Amino acid sequence: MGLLIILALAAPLYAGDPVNIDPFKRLQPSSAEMWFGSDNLGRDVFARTIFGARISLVVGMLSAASAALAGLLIGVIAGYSRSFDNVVMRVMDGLMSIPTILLAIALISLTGPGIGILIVAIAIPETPAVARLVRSVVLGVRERPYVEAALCGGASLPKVLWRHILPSTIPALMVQGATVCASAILTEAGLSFLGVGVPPEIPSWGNMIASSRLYLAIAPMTIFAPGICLAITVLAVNLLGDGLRDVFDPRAKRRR
Amino acid sequence: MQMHQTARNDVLLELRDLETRFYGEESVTRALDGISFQVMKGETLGVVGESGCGKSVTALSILRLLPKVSARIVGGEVRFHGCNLLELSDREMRKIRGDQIAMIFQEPMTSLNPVYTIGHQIAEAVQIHTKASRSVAKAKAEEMLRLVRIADPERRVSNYPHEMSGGMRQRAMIAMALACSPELLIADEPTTALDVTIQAQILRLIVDLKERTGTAVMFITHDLGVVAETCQRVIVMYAGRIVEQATINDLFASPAHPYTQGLMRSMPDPRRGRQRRLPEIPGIVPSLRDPIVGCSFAPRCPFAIDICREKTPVLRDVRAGHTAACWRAEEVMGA
Amino acid sequence: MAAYILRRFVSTIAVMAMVGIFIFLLLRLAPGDPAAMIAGRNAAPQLIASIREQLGLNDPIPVQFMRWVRDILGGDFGTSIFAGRPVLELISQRLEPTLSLAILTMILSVTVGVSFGILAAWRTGGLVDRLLAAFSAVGYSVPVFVIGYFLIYFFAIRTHWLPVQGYVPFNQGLGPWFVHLILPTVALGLGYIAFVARVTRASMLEVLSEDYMRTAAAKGASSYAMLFQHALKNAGVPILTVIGISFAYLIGGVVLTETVFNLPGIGRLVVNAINNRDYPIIQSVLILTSGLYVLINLAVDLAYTLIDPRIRY
Amino acid sequence: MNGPLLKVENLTKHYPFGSGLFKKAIPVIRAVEDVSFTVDAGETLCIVGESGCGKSTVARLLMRLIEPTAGRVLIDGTDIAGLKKDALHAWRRRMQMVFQDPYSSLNPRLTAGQIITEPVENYESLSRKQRQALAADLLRKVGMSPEMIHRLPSELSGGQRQRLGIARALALQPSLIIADEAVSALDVSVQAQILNLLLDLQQQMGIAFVFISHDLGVVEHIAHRVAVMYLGRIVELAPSQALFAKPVHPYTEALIAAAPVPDPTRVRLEAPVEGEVPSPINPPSGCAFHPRCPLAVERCRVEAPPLVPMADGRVVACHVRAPATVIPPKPPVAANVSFIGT
Repeated sequence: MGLLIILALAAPLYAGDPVNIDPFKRLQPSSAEMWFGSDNLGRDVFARTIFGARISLVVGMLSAASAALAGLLIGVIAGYSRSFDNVVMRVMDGLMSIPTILLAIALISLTGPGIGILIVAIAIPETPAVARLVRSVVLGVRERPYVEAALCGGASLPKVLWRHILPSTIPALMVQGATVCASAILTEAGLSFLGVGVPPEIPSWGNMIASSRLYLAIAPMTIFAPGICLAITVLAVNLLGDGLRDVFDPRAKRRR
Repeated sequence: MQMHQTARNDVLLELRDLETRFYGEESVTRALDGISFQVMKGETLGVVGESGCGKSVTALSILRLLPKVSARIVGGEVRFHGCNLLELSDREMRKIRGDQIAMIFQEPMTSLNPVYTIGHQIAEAVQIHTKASRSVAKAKAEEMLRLVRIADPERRVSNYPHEMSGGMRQRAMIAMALACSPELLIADEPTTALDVTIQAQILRLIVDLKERTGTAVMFITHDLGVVAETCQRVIVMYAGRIVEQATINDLFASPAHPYTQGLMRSMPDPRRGRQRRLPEIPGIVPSLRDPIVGCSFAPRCPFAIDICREKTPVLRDVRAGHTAACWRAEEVMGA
Repeated sequence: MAAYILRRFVSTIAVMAMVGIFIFLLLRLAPGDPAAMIAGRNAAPQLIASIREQLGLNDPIPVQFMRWVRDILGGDFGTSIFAGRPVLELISQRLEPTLSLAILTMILSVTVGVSFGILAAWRTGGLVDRLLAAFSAVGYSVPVFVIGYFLIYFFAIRTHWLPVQGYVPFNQGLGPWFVHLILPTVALGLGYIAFVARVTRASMLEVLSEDYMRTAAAKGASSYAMLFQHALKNAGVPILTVIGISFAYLIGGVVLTETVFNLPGIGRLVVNAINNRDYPIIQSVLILTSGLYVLINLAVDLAYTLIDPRIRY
Repeated sequence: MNGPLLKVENLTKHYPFGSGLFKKAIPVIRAVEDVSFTVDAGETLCIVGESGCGKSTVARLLMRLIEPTAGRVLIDGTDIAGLKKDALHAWRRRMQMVFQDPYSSLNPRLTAGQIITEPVENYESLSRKQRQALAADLLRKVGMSPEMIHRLPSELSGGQRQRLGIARALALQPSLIIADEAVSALDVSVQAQILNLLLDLQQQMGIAFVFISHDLGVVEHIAHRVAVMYLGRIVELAPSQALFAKPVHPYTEALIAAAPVPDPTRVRLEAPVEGEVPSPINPPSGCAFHPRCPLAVERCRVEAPPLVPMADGRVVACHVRAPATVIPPKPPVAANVSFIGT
């Protein structure tokens, strides 16, 4: 995971120009000059793949962070206030009933493509899952005798929330955050693949696959290279999540 | 095994140097560290001790019901009618379980499968071990419910566990365990989760049924009061070992192991005065992860001398039918 | 029991109402004039005005909402801006490929996933378990369109075993229909199998550690009876729940799969609608899929009552 | 200070049960029904009963962890059941609670020191040094080494954890500690240690206890007075010695007879009562115990018996054993009950 981030950050240092169009070198196979060959416009697939990592990671992490934050807020309040709970969790149920990708499509189709709206569009459908999780943790913790004990000791509600309840949601939140991040990267790629994600002039894995669709038979590398990178990235994020789970909940290790 | 000599053919179950270990991430727990005892035909044997002493592990080891991943029996024998259960195949072992040796558990709320009716679950035990047809097994289930004095058994057979109270569920568990007329019933804290008045009813029931069916009962509990009311002979366990073994009257009249003595004295007893400090057993139970040198009770024992910390005492006769694993048992009995 | 069903119905309606309000507000609250957005850049003001009129955007919001709800309940999902035909008609034309794909995938992943999960739970740490862990890590991480192109490349382009893309309607023959759906189903199903298997394994493990499993063992029950009679029925409720909830996930995959394999389904309809800015179509598909999702989950909840006698109220 | 430290009058708690989707009469669980008692400074009042009798609900009501449906809770004459949050905050110091489960009642993420000083920090701010000193002092009071200050609960034994729970309750120097099954989860040898600690604390600091337990052996050992509850009501309240020597209410009698005694020579009575505790959702009419009671007469089925004071200072609710000779002019029951314990 760390390696991936470093590779992506350092992209301009070693990879070639990702947007330079060279009509004489279209759909070339791998070579020493262009490791993964070139695409239909003669652009360096390797360079584009490396640069694509930046978009994927940025979009993935930012949407995951926003979803986690929003979900935490909603979940904690819903876990503690009954009236708020009823209304907000119904809204969350409603949001969950719409497929992530369709909801993002609908949001983007209203505003037009852009990185900012993309992040929002991915974060919104991911929020309910986080909120639900946080809420269930809060509901579980608030019944624990140590929370009652804190109240007996004269602690105020905000203090109990801050000192006893919030910390216990962090492990689950981080594990869920990794899952959301993986899913956000996938959604971004899917949206770009459908042509509604990252604007086509920016190299992203989804865009690359979409623009190379027709050349699968001739130049499979144009699809496989970004595809494999995408898969490895998501795998890395997922494994990170599993790792976090093992750290926070040693009991689950046996189970998983 | 210097036990009170009994005719060999009266022995139903015999454990010899049983050793069971649990394997954790980076540690090994010696849950049972050489357990030897016998259960006679038709007797009620109590096994007492505090949490973590290995009493439940003993029961699960006998039936080989320990979790496969984390636990292993590393030594010793479990002889049932002289045949070592540890050498049986899984298939042969299944024939013993529920048929010749049955078991009931502590939690009546969670020990019954919530998605099947009581009748179905009792009938299942019958059908596993006999060629009884479905309807015969159902009739047997009803008969068993009547035996454990559940009112209205015709209706109750088709109840689900969640439709019954804790006491009734424990009765149903007993009905299930006794459905195939086992020779040995292992009862692991069967009344711990129940209220006092219900506990009294269940204890009564177990004692009555034992007398009527002649089944031997191995009664595992942490409660000396329960032992006193139900058992004929008692084994006291501490830190994975047996520390004392005696008839019920001998044990209560003159405990020969300092742990047994401490346990009895630390129980509140109005005859010794109210609102007085109770004699405590200082300290805590040793960790079973590290090998214990000498007597495992020595660090907490008021009688401990040098030999206790160096050499592990073995069970020895302190008088007929009364054994204790203590270097100074005689002094303890006099104290 | 009746009260339980009734309560579930009420909460279903509540959820649908939330979805309705949300989708409705989405269109109204989006930055910019939806009519202008729909008309596209550089559209003539008259066109925008006529779209406004057509969408009834000049009325107050509550009035618009009531009308919108009435229309939808009456089966009128509006008219496609691009094709000029009722949205419902367009959707029903595209239903068959989508449903075929979704149902086949469901069947594949539930049968394979559940059996895999049970085997893995039975022998934790065993070969099947470790294979499943590896497989599910991959299945979770490789997006359906990447798997899709891999499959196409190796099983269609290189070997010519299966058709590359396209769809043959059911009424033109079961064989061709099925052959064309094999690759899409597998592509979509891999991730889903991993998912179902993981959930099955987890809930089986949970159940296997319950006290009543020990009771069953103490009775002398065989491994088969333990696994399939005692454990599976108890593990069924969580498995069903997750399958129901993940339906939305499946539909998301369907959209992508249809694009990869060029299936003329609802997913393609949506993708074309994005390019044409045909908002009524997108909106209707949203409502219908979430409606279907809610109904499926209602059905799942009602199915619990058959599995688990404890669910009464 | 004159008068009792704690006075509970007609405390009642009903829980709504199930959802009232349609406006039918919503069924209620009558968890606690018209409970009144007093506790004097330095006294131990035990509340005994079987599961579902409402004893733990009483504890939670006293601490205002839940709101009572009706009734008053007076500390030194001030009704805290009606207090607003701010005023309650001040009164909380007077009364602290020790919980049953030494595992779940301690936040696993905080150290021993943090756990026991937290209550004080809710009232005043402490410097690092003061906090250290306070924690060390509290640990010493409950018989633990001050070196334990940085330990996490997971690094302590069950008995040590329960000592921490007691130290936390002591931090605010309360005059009353409510102990809800505080020794029930412990092994006998550890239980003796904790009981001794509680007795020592009472002797040294004059703390009063409301000790809630199902274990009659423990109750008999530490109680000055005992209240027996059945299905949400007190059926008998008496000085401990009198209660155990000669129980009056048939339920008390059954409870005492049912408790196992560690004495194999004792002759066992037949199973004392048949049947099980009925559901508090739909309790039996009249005296709630009548379906299981060997003495029940027609009147028990119809009319709930009032608590009647007896000559030896106890109150009993039983038509047969304690018939109300004079029709009581409906005084607040607590008035009859406030006597000093043995």
